[in-house]
Amino acid sequence: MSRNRRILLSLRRNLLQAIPTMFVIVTLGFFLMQLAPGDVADYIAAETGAASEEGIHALRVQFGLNLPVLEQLFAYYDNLAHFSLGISPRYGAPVSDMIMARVPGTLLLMGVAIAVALLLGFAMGTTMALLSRRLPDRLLSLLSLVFYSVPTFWIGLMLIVLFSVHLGLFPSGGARTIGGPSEGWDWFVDRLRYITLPALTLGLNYVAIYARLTRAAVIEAQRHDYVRTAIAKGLTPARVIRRHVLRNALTPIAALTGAKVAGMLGGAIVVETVFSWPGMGRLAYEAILAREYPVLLGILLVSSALVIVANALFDILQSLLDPRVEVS
Amino acid sequence: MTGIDRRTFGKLLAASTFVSADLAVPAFAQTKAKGGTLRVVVTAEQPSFVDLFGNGAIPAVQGELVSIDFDMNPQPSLAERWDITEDGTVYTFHLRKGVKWHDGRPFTSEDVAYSFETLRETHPRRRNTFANLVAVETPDAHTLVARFSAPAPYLLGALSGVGTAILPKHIYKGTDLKTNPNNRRPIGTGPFLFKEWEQGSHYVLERNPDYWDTAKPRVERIIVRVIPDSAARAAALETGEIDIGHGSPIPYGDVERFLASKRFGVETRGYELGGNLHQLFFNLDNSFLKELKVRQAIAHALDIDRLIKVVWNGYAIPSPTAIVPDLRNFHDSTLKHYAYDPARATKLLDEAGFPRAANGKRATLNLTWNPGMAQQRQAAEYIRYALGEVGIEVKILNFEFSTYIQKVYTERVFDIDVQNLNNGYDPTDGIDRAYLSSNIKKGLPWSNHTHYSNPEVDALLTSAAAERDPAERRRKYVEFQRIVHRDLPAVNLVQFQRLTMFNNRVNDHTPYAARLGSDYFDRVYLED
Amino acid sequence: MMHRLDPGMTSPLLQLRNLRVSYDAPLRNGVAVGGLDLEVERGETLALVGESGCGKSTTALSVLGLLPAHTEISGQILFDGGDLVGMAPERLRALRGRQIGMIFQEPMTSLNPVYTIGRQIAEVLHEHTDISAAAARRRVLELLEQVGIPDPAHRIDAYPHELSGGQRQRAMIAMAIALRPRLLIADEPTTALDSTTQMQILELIDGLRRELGMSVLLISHDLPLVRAWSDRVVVMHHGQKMETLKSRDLFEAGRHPYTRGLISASIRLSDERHYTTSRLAEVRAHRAANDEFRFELHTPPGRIAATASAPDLPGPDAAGPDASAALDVRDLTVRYPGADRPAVDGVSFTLARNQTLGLVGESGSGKSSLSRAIMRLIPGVTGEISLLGKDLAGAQGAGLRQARRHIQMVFQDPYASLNPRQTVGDILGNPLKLHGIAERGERVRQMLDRVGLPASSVDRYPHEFSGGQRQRIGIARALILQPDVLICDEPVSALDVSIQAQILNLLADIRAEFGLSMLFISHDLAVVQYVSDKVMVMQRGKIVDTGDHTTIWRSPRHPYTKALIAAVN
Amino acid sequence: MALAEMNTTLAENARGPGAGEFAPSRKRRRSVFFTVLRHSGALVGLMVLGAIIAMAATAPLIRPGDPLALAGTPLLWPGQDLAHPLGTDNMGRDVLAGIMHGARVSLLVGVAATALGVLGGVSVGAVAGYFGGRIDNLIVRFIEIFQTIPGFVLLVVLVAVIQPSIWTVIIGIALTSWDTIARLTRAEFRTLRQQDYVSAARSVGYGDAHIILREIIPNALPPLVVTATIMVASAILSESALAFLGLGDPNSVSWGAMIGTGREYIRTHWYLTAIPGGFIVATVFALNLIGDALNDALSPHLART
Repeated sequence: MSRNRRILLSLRRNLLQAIPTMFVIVTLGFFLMQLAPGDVADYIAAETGAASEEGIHALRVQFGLNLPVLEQLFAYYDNLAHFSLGISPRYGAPVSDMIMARVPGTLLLMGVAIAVALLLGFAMGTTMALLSRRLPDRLLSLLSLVFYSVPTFWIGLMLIVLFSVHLGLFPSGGARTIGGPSEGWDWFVDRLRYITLPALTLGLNYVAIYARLTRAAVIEAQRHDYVRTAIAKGLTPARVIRRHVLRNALTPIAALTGAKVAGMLGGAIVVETVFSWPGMGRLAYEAILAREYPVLLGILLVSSALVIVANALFDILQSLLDPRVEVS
Repeated sequence: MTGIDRRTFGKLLAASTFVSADLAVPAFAQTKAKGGTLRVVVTAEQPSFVDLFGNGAIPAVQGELVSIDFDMNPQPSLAERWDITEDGTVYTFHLRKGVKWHDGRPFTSEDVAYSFETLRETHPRRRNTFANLVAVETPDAHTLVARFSAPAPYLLGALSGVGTAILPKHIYKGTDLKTNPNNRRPIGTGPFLFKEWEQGSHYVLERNPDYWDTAKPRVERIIVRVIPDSAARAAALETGEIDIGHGSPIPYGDVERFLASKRFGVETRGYELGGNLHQLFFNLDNSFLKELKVRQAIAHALDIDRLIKVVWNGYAIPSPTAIVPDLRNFHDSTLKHYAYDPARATKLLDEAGFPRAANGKRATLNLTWNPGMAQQRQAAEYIRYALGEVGIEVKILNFEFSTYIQKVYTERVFDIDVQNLNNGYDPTDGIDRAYLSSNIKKGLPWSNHTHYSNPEVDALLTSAAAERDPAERRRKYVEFQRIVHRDLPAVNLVQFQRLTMFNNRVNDHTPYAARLGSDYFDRVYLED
Repeated sequence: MMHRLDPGMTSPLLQLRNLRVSYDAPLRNGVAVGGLDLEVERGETLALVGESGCGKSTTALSVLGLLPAHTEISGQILFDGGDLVGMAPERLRALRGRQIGMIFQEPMTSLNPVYTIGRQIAEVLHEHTDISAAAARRRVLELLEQVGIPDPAHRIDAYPHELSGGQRQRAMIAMAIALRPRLLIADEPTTALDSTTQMQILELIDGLRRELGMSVLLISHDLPLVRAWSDRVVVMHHGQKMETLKSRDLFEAGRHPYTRGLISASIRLSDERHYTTSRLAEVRAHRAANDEFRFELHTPPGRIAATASAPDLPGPDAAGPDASAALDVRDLTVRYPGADRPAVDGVSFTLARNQTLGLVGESGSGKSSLSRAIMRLIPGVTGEISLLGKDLAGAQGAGLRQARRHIQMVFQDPYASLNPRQTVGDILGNPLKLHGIAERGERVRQMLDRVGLPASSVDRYPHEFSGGQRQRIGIARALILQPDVLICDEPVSALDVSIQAQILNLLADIRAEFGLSMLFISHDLAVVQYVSDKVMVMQRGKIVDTGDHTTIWRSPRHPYTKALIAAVN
Repeated sequence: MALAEMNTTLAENARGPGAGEFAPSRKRRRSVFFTVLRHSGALVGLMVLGAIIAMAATAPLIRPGDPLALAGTPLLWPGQDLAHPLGTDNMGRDVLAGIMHGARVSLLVGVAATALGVLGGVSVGAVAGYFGGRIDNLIVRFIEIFQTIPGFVLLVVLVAVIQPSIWTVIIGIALTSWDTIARLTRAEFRTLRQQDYVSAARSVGYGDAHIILREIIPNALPPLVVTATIMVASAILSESALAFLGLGDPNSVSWGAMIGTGREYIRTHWYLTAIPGGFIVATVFALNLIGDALNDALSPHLART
């Protein structure tokens, strides 16, 4: 079977498996929200500051909250079957619009965070492995452990205080200069300035993880027989490391990166709060508080789809990196 | 500030405020500064931009019928003048001519009539305001007659931009109000056009070139950014990324430092309509709290000065009564707090038949707090400590907002609820809901959850709502305040001060209107 | 290539002078090679032979400077007159792959799994020459052809895991000879391969040696193999050279007691040895006070009585289980989920009481699946198994547990078959407890004594024992319940030849002593010939040939049997 | 969770396709010097952790009474008043009392959440890995669901919908972390159940329970212990992030909650966040150091020596 065909088949399988997974997640989320005290009508009533019993009842009727739980669930399924995520009770807007407005922000943040983490982590890890058990390795190991031990929100605030307030190098929050450049190099620089601190904050934990993983993978790879073969072939040390050590260490790193996506989505809540970054994590948090189950379920759906797609992509990447890996 | 008592400082601030600039400014501004971008910070994204359902408005886009000045008097805006009949039941508004909606359609009395009638159905607060509205007539395009079945002395106060949105009838008529796209991309008659909205990040307003007051507005653009985290807001203000924030945008503890830098100013006015009252409600169904002596003891156990210091950093003044000092027409300044006297509290508790048990505790109470405001948590922690000192163990229940509403107003799991049921612009707005026995309604947020029921109070509040004689109205509310101060269904703690923090380049941001911080922005200008 | 014809033409190509290698790692401190002298003449194959840990691989690695870090090396390694010890890294690298090629034991792990073999072979060419990509590809195709990989145009783009073990080793060889090196170091090149493939690879190496005029340094533990494929043999023990012999008369002329020991412990098919007629000699090394080794050759006394007349193996038409048999298997089929053919495909045989039935076959033939199916260790099994006349295939719960007392197994890997977290006392005692057998301590001690382990072993953990000792523990565990049937799945294939002899002697002894019926599984024809009364040959899940332990080799019926025999003779 | 997952991934990779390649061919050789250095890391970790445990244990003695009591003047800097060596917070609560009593909460949350998570994860993972087949399939899908939901979102939902208290936080963290252990356990079991000694145990006649508990679990423990150590650290971080979002237990003091209240004063009274933050970092760091050392000591590469 050709590799392309294998990849296609695996994509199809992933997709087919994703449907029940997402179904279960949505159902689980629905019941969790049902278990939660209060509903969106309560929230809206309280938020508006004054309400009447009739008003609350009217809200419940309007959003179908007075219906039996299962009926609500089936109504939601029905929506989904018609490719609709429903309407947000609070915002009175289609949930899909609200989520789609936030997805790019989160994707960008996560993408850059992963890229930063991978780059820094890979560089650190390689250095550590190649200087294994010497002083730089010890220092970088400690540093990565510190990265790993620092609470995200704390480091975020600290970065703001240092880089925004004291040094004035980066903005303290937001995603871009509003009304700023919208294209070209200036636009890029502007976006870069805004994303640096949040991406670094979100990625810092992962820098540590990737550094340690890379170190382990490189040390592991160095022990392999084919590295000895490469040396026996007379390759230069640089080439041995690049082509036979680092190249082979990529596989476990790709595997891990795929598995990290879900965790990063969760971490985004805190980072988006600290850096006022317009993203899904924050929306999810607000939806939880406001009991807007269509919004939360929509986000769960979209984020699990993201995770599944990311996993599928990293699966494929892994199989491209290592021909032995069957796309699973 | 170590030398000065913070509370005194707070009082000074609240009392002195800044020099009123409304007379000097127009000429000044025209010569001085026009244009520029004002950057405003808000804490949370509002779900809607048109206040159909009580969930968010932008008066600066919407426009307003009247403006309310610091003395709570209505001033002309879209309504140039108005007549009220002797019996107070018929209001005739004469509307400004030549005003256009942002889409170019003329603004007429039809729009106002439509707004009154619509909000009566949809808006949780205006439902009460317009409850007695029997007819709205539009004799011509610029005259509106509103007829009430009973006097409506509170009406004008409700007609400011934050109170009553004036809706474009041609946009809303015959549509689903809830999902009308205009809610998310509103047009109005106000000084600013709604330009763009990036969800979760910001929205942009742009100067309305066709605004009826041609001298205004003065800034070209307003960017309103959402920054949910208070420390992040402080950082953004400090780095100059934002210019102004309303409703205490930064932690109270940080205010001094900002002021010390001379680059920033603090404004305490603009919140007069809020009636920001911080109080402690008792669950009167609790067998322990049922005893008046117990409630008195609790009142005596609280040190209001310390509360002001540790919870509000001095930005609060005592409000011993149910009506805050800001509502000066109704506030009874002769009432004082139960004196801070732990010994007396102990004695009262002993007398009430609740001696300390072997573990030193008399009772355990569940305390809930409204998570809508961060300081409530600290207040809860203070109360926990203070009551602990007199032998009452307090267990704080930490709920997020929805759970809080459900647990407190439906399940009533609280014994003590720390709350800020604000008075609003008029006692009817905020008082009735908490004290009328008819408002004992299970599952209704902000209703009478203490289950306080006193026919005398019911009668006073009901008649005061419709009382047209200001003196008589005041008398009735004063009487009410004395009764609840005696009956003690709640310990009223303080009137807290919401703050507007601004960069000194921003001028005239709080010119005269009291809008709960949601400014009209027509006069504001920037100076470099 | 004139520079090759230097004045040293007549001197040996490779000369080791007083080579010493020691590891200073905390975990493995010690001398691996202690003052070794040897020469590899031009054009010859020199074999370095010895048991594991004797330093032969260290020697091979030290030539190319491939020793791991924290290794100390002294002495001289003269290649073409130049000393490789202490040579500048740049110069040494120029020799690697170009003048000296090397192939390793495990072709699967020695090839980088993420590159095609074509690319890996071309890498040598690119590193040492300025060859164009197209020319390199042509040259690689030539090389693949030369090393006998079928369909090179297609295989050049194959990844290592897509090739068979033999093809992978051929690819390794192609890589090693790509630049026509003058010395090829082959470190156990065929140990991981099946015997039929083994011969082809050695034939290839030998052919290339002649064709390219190379010298070959062949590292191996297999005496019959080096006798066949080398010119001279250096026997090593514990980092020391014991003696150098001409390969031809290795088995006859070996004088050194250690060599003699190895020789007598090695079994060759052609010797037609059988446990009933001859015991295997065991060589034991004793370290004297002066660090010198003393070797002692010991052949256990006595002959073991030939097995009582066993019934002939049933033909395919034999019907019904044989109650008198120890073990009777009918139509046993094992099918793994997702596999395209059954691992065991309708196998039927009978193991008579007190008989040893040998089962040979190459890896993947289904031997292990068969043994595990009989032991009821794997799912997906159909067919009948009758143990001592009772149904074993259908036994469940208590019945199965009861049945297990009567059939036990000895596993291949002495490292993997003992739980590292349990003491030997637990490993042996717990089964007794499970089956409610009293006097556990006494029985454990007796059993330890029987398999030749000290009584103090009970409190020790498996990792404190050597491989041979562990296999003794494994045997003890299998015997402690006093079973009637013992299945030995490759019990000696992971062991050195001297240990193998000890274990085979032990098995022969206990078989007689305990009255065991044994199913003995091995890929090694000579070993099976030695221990078995009857022999079955398995290929692709089927029994293709059966016969008496002597006749099956003398007159093989099935072509596969013939091929197997040809590969080792 | 991240490091724990990394271990899982490594473990799984190590037994994935072509497992032979990942098995080290030669034993790791290390100089004595670095072995000692390595151990010194563990030593430092143990000392720090020991000090924190001692602090937690002696809290009622050294700082008796309610750590949330308003003990003195608000916002005292450390050292400003010797009665409050680490200063006081904005409400006048003693920071030292908060740190000492907070250690109890942090450690309790860390250990209890991990214990619960490990218990659940090992049970589920063991069943899946040992029995395989359909039940394994089912469990794997189930684990997948938990791995697809962003863990922290689930945690926030769980803690928000139930009343936040130490125990809901603990259960919430356990519910969002068991899947890592389950995956790891499953991977270990899948490998170990095929070991010859497991076959040997089965052929002797042992039942599944004995094989799982006596033969496999003891051998699966090393990676589980390492992961559990790191899970304790992660749980402490999760608790602090929850407290940061205001979802902690208000009736007990925790380091995360201290940061949560102190962050309003981050510019003026930075010590209010720095001190509890420092203790979180120190604890998590110590646990990670220990985890590292354990990983070295227990890693399968060295098991055969």
